[in-house]
Amino acid sequence: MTRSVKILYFAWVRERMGRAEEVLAVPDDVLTVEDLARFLARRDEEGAHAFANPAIVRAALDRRHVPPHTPLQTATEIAFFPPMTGG
Amino acid sequence: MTRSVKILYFAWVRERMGRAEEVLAVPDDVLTVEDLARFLARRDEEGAHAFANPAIVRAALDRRHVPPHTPLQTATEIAFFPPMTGG
Amino acid sequence: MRRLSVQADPFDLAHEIQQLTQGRTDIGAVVSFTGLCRSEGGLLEALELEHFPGMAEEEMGRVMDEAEARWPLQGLCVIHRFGMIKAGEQIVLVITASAHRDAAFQAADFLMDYLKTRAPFWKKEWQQGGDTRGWVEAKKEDVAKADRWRDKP
Amino acid sequence: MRRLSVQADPFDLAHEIQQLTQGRTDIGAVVSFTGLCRSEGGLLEALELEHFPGMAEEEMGRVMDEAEARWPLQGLCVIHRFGMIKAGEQIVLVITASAHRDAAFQAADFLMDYLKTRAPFWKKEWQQGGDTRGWVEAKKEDVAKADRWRDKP
Repeated sequence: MTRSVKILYFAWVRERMGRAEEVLAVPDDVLTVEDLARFLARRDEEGAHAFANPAIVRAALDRRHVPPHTPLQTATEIAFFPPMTGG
Repeated sequence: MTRSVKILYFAWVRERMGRAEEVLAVPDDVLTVEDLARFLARRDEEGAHAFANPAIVRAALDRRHVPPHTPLQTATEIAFFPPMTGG
Repeated sequence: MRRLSVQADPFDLAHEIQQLTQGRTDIGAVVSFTGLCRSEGGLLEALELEHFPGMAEEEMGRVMDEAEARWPLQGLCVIHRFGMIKAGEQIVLVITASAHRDAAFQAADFLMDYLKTRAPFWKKEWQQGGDTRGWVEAKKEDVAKADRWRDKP
Repeated sequence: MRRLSVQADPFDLAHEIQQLTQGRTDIGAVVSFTGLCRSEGGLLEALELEHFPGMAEEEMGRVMDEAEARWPLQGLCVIHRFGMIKAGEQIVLVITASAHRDAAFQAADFLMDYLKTRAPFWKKEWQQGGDTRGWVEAKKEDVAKADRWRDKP
């Protein structure tokens, strides 16, 4: 059974992806945040550009910062964005 | 030749001295700030009370903080007061 | 008393301080930090602040929880603006109120360090004339500054 | 821009910040510290602030010189009140403006530490009912805090 997640993009990740959000049917072999980033990087040119340096892209799972190895598990929303520059 | 200095007192030093200021003819053997404090402590009851613990009383010579061993030299105004508690 | 806001409009520092302190006699120290948009010597016309609505408020709330757990605070306020912010205008406000000045100073410093590295906001630079210079890069010093607090009690 | 005042009247933080920042686009950070009179759980009605007129202004000026020599500041303001100050009312204001937040935070912290130990002001405590509890004693911590800055670059 495939599960869907909502993916949000911000700042230059959003610009490179050419979209602010999408709903994705998560492939079976995508278990962690970094699995998903790798999948998106391979999917198309936009993904390749946005995730060219995956070490730089940050992620939040259900609105909480998480490290790349975090399992997606039951999360319903994942966001990808550059290091924050607010304040 | 005796020299006069203006002496100012603040906070509890003022209250114990019973006055805010005075002009004093400096005795010949009073050369430093601590000499003057010792002289005042010996002069009367008020001085004995104000300078009971001379290590606590602070001094300013012509409006600058000075340590006790500072020579009076040509200073025209000396102030005695407790440690500061502003801010 | 605690206030948190993510908003497009400017804020009013005096009003916010009054809200925290009014009618109280247990506050001895109020520290405020206001972050302003610099023109970088006339190069910049404005900063565009993008944020992650929802997460921005939640993350700021978590940072405020942490400040309250570390220092005895009688009040704190964090306001972060988003949208187009012209040079000279306000970006962010932090206010801390405490009985003693050390707690107020340290908590404000901490809140700013943590907001910089954890609150989901991103700055894009706009030049005079309407061209963009792209997104501001995160500074290593900012991460180092935030890390300072990790080993403190 | 630099402002120093020893006054009986209350001050207006918003106005003072505006004076420092108005029309400028080179300031990135403004830190303010406001010191207020605490009632100590209802014990205190007011503090009476005595000062050494003339020396107070001169010494505050010297402390401000030192802050300006240590940090790149675009503006600073120090206001200290004297006279009878009721619980909940303002006593002291420090504002620092700089391109970067570290300089603004550190300079404000420094100014407060130095004012506490060097500016010639003394506090007398007045109770509800009109009796005095005498003069506030200087705290050893305040001297230690001011000494922290001595070995810093």
